[in-house]
Amino acid sequence: MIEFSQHCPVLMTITLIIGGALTPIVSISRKKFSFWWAFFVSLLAFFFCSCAVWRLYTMGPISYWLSGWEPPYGIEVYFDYVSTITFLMTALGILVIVYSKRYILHDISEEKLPTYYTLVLLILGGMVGFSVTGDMFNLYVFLEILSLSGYALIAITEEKLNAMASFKYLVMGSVSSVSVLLGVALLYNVTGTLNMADIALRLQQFGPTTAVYVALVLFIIGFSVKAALFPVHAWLPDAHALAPSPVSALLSGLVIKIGIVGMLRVLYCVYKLGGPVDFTSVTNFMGWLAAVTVLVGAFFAFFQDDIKMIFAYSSISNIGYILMGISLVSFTQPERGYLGMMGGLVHVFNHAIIKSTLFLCAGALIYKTGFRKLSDLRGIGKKMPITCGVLTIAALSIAGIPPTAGFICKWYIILGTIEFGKPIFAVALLLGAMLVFAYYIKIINALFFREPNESITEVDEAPLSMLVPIIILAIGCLVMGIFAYLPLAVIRPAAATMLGLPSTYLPLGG
Amino acid sequence: MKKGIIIFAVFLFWLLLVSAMVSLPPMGSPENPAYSHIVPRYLEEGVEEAGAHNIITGIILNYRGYDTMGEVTVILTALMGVLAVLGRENLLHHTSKVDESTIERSVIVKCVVRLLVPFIILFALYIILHGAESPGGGFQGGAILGASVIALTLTFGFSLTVKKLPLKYRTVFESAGPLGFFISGVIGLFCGLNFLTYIIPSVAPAYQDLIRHLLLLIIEIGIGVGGGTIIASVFLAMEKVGKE
Amino acid sequence: MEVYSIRPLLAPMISIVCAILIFWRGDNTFLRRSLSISASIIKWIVVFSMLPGSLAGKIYVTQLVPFTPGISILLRVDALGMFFGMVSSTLWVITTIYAIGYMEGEHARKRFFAFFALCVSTTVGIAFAGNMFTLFVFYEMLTVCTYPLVIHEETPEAMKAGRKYLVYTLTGGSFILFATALTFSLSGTVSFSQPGILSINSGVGILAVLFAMFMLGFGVKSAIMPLHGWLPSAMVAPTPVSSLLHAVAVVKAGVFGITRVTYNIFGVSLLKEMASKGINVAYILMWAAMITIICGSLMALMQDNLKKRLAYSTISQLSYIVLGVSLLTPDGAAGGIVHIVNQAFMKITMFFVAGAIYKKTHKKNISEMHGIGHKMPITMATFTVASLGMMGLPPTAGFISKWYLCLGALDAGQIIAVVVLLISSFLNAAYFLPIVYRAYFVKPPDGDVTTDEAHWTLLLPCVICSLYVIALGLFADLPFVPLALVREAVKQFFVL
Amino acid sequence: MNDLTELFNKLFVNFNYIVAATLFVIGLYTVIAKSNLIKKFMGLNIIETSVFLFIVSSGAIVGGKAPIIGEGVSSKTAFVNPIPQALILTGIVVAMSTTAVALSLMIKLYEQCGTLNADKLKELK
Repeated sequence: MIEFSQHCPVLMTITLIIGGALTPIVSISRKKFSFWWAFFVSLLAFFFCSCAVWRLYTMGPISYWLSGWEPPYGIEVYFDYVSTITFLMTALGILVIVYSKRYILHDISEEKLPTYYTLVLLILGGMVGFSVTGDMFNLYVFLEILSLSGYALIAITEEKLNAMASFKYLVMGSVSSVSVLLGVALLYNVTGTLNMADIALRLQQFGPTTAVYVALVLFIIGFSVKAALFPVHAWLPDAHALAPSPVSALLSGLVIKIGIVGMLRVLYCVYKLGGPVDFTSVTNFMGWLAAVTVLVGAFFAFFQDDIKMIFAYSSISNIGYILMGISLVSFTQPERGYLGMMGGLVHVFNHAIIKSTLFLCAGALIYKTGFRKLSDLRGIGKKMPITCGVLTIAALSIAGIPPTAGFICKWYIILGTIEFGKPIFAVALLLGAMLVFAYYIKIINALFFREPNESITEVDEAPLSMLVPIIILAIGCLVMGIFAYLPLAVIRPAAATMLGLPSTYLPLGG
Repeated sequence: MKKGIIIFAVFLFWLLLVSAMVSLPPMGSPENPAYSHIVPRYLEEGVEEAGAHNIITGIILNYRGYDTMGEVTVILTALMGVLAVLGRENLLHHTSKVDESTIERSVIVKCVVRLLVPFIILFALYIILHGAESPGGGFQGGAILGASVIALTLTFGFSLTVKKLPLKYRTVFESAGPLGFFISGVIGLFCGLNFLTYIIPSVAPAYQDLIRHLLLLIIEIGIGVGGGTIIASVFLAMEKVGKE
Repeated sequence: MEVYSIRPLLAPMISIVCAILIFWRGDNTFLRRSLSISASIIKWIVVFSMLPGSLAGKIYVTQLVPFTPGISILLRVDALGMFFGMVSSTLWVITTIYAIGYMEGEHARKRFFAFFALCVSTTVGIAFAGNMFTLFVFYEMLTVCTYPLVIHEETPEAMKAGRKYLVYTLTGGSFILFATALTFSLSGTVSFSQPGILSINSGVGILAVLFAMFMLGFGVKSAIMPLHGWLPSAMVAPTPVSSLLHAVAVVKAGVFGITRVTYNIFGVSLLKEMASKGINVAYILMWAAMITIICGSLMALMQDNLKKRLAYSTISQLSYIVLGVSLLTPDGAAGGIVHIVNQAFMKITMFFVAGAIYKKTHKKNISEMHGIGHKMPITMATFTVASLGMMGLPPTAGFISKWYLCLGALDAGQIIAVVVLLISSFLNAAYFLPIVYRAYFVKPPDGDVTTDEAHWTLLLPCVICSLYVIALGLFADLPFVPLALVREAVKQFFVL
Repeated sequence: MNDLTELFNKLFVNFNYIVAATLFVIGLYTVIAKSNLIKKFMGLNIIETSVFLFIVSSGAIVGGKAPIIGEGVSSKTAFVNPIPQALILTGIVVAMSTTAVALSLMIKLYEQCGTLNADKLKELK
């Protein structure tokens, strides 16, 4: 078992990638078989991921040398506490694939089914590979896999606006990928290595030069675009709102988190607190941008009528929370940033669960009624009580109402801002949360408390294959909130190791 | 006005980049950290360790084989992206601009292409197979392979290619790149070694070199065939126009 | 003395389970009714089973899930919590009977009863919360669970009131959240303890800010002016909601929070110490309360809608409690806290009456209620008892609270508070007595004086409550009455 | 004066890098300022190429040969750095893949909307 679990981080990546590559082949004769294949592959990946996580928490991080070459000569896969996000990715992947079984035929023809499932598996594989790699260039390669599949998945439907949204995303996303690549190249030029741990060591040795600072700026710009931070968020609303709903769930739940994971890797694994480069001025600036992002996202969401557009803007707002949390760090006293880091990291998990619930619910509504505007969907709560009830739970959760999952991040980030001496961020956060709640209450009102739309007749509850994933996710929203110590216990070592503290570090309130 | 702002912003960015570039170690010097850290081992032991005289091929397939697996996956993703956006060609519903063109294609072109394509394919195979010894490798060979299909299509028309390269086979060949890596990599895994290990001491120690060559060959062929087919498929998907 | 027991958890869980069952099978009228009534009675029994222990100074504790080191979801029934829990669970039984009668023929009854049960559950959760964090969790849940009840009518007016309600209370909630986090950051714990968890070492300035934030937060639900705006508009809700939630559960949750913060987070000695250093936050709170008492009464005078008048009266009466708490003397605190139960019973009677009148005659405005006393004599008699109580005349319950408040004010040397209380009594008389006068001594316009009482489910709760108002006044000193529990609570606060 | 000479020295020594930076911003300008989607995309390709230029330049060694090692291995500095070459091979493939997806998107956009001008497309929306 120990021998086997050692291989798991890389096994889950290749399972998803090879599974994706095989999907068109296994479904040559029967297109619909691609669903079962994708389902099987994602289950397998989930199994491998669980093994890896189990090993992580019993025996510590896994360092895996591809082809047996020791780093820095070969590529290292490094499964550490931040990589636990892969658990979420594979689990959510299963749910999204199950959900797609019925839903996706609503948006695409049967002809394209294998293509769709291939892309879903590849985007999952890209994200998993991205999150577990310990090599800077490998990071870029997986970044491209997931970005390309993301662009394609948005444009897979025949809708008119999708190609435009996808193109916008493609241009911004490619520029950001290239700026990440330039950052990698600069670091390589300065240090002569591509392995993250080795770069960190050699940066210490050579000391900071201008190029190292510029590389940091390039990384931040690149990953900010991927995460949709305020001035570079323009691609997100269209892309996330127009994509087919399961894809929106993946994009909003997981893909934007890739930007966060990338920043964590670069800032806290490569540059490192207490390292040669004092990057707190950058993170401070990022904190301010994050505060603006929270408000901007919440503000624009207020004026939307399209239900998925609202969710997309609220994703921007929530990315602001996460970035605010992870940017509250002090260079010389790492323990002061701990609580904020906890808040940010825990919201990476919680927002993924909550937002995918919301998008999948929206998908169920669209699937059944064909409407996506709030004004058309009014009064649907009486006809689809389970879907709308789940949507309500998720909406309360994202507004941070206790005891749901969204509250934990609020609590920790507020504690973090107080600890850090920047309560102004907490004000932005609370104001943002109020605005968020204001438009989610608009949705709840429309669904439950308004006169039903007469043109919606004979609508019943969504099919089982769509209900099961969203109910599981809704239970997740509640469990992650009520039994918050479970996710927190998982995330605690991640936050501590990011800040260079021992993984068992536990301050009061941590 | 708007242009002015953009130019100004871009200029600031240029200054930022140039300041970084100026601070880098001087270009072309063997004392650079980029040259002195891990490269010596590659240059000195690479032939022995990685089993290729072409060190670049050694790095691509062996030292950084995982990257290359990602890379072939990127190509596959690109194909899937194109198919997601445009859809597969289908002779029942599609034709191409080449076929619809009213201009008769010249006999000379037809003859030359007919004559040359076999040699082009042969050359592509040479490049694929000889990647370990000389410049070349799977990607380059695959690109040439794809180009030969494109040349054929442009002269003899869409339907010929689609008939000669039926969808059933292309679907299999398109995934050849990742599959080649998988087949070669997973053998090491079953023998208790890390993924993508080509040297397996526990099995037939005398033939290590041969086994490694064989495995690398599988990968090279996979990349080449996969790349070529993907290029052809992308071209066909883009070239098609709907029938009225 | 702390005793581990499952009962503090059981009490809120009963109503949550009841709510879930109603959501599931609530379309059946019989099932819904029997579920509501049986759940409320079982809950009442569970809560009251803890009363003897509580009076003997026992503290029942249930540790639920841990949240983080130093914080867990903790239920802890001390005397004050027991007191509030008792009030809300008792009134739930009575209101359930009333609501069954009142909601006959209304729409969406399933939703109504389910959320009603959830609200009560969260109120008991607030009462039994063992630390500020748990209190906040239940406080926010209460806000959300009340919303569907406020907008029950689904008219534009109701929706507007609901929005207003959410904006006010959620803003308040944000303040509380921030203040809780700050408390945790300053002291490393948020558990309620005697006497308080903060220390003067944190700095007087930051403590003052913290206190102000808590007051702004809880002040919204306890409707201290100028944070009271939501309460009158929330009166569009059906009467059972107005009576139980907007006279008892929701508003008292705010007041309860203020009490907790004053005595269990800050503590009497710390507040006095702060006062000696120049920042007397309790004094400011007292002035805010006194202004609210007078202004609320004056505004109540101007209302013609009966429920609106009752709402402003509630605003004024709530500040009695805040006033008592802010005096920082044992008698003042006792008077304030005991007014939680006294005001609850008096005000709920009045709301029940208002609802019964509306249900019977569809009259909402006082100017239309000529001679209503002839038509509904018993109903109006209970109303009269309650108004006398509001004025603080013996032998009603209102007298007890006023007596203790005045004693406390004199102890604290605040003559002005006594004056305010007296003025308020007159104002109370000025806005309640005309209703009584109009009901009994003005002939109805159609001259019809045949007795036509409301349904017994509406009448019975009025009668019980009004009898209880008198009983509380007459037998204030018996061992098993609220006052004894309040004495126990005060003993804990002031470490007597 | 001395500083300036040094700066110029550095500028000339790292001439390739400077060119790469310049190409990068030219591409960036094209991406931002041009409204034709094809031009935008060409800008993107310029950016990518500039980065490849930078990477491959950073592996250059004065007088170095291609790293294909024959029988007689000469001195260590006889070969250029092979890693950047391996990296840009990957980079080029990635750029090609992006190009393929982008072109197919443009084909579809043109089929649907009849224009590739970003401003006109915005109006169509």
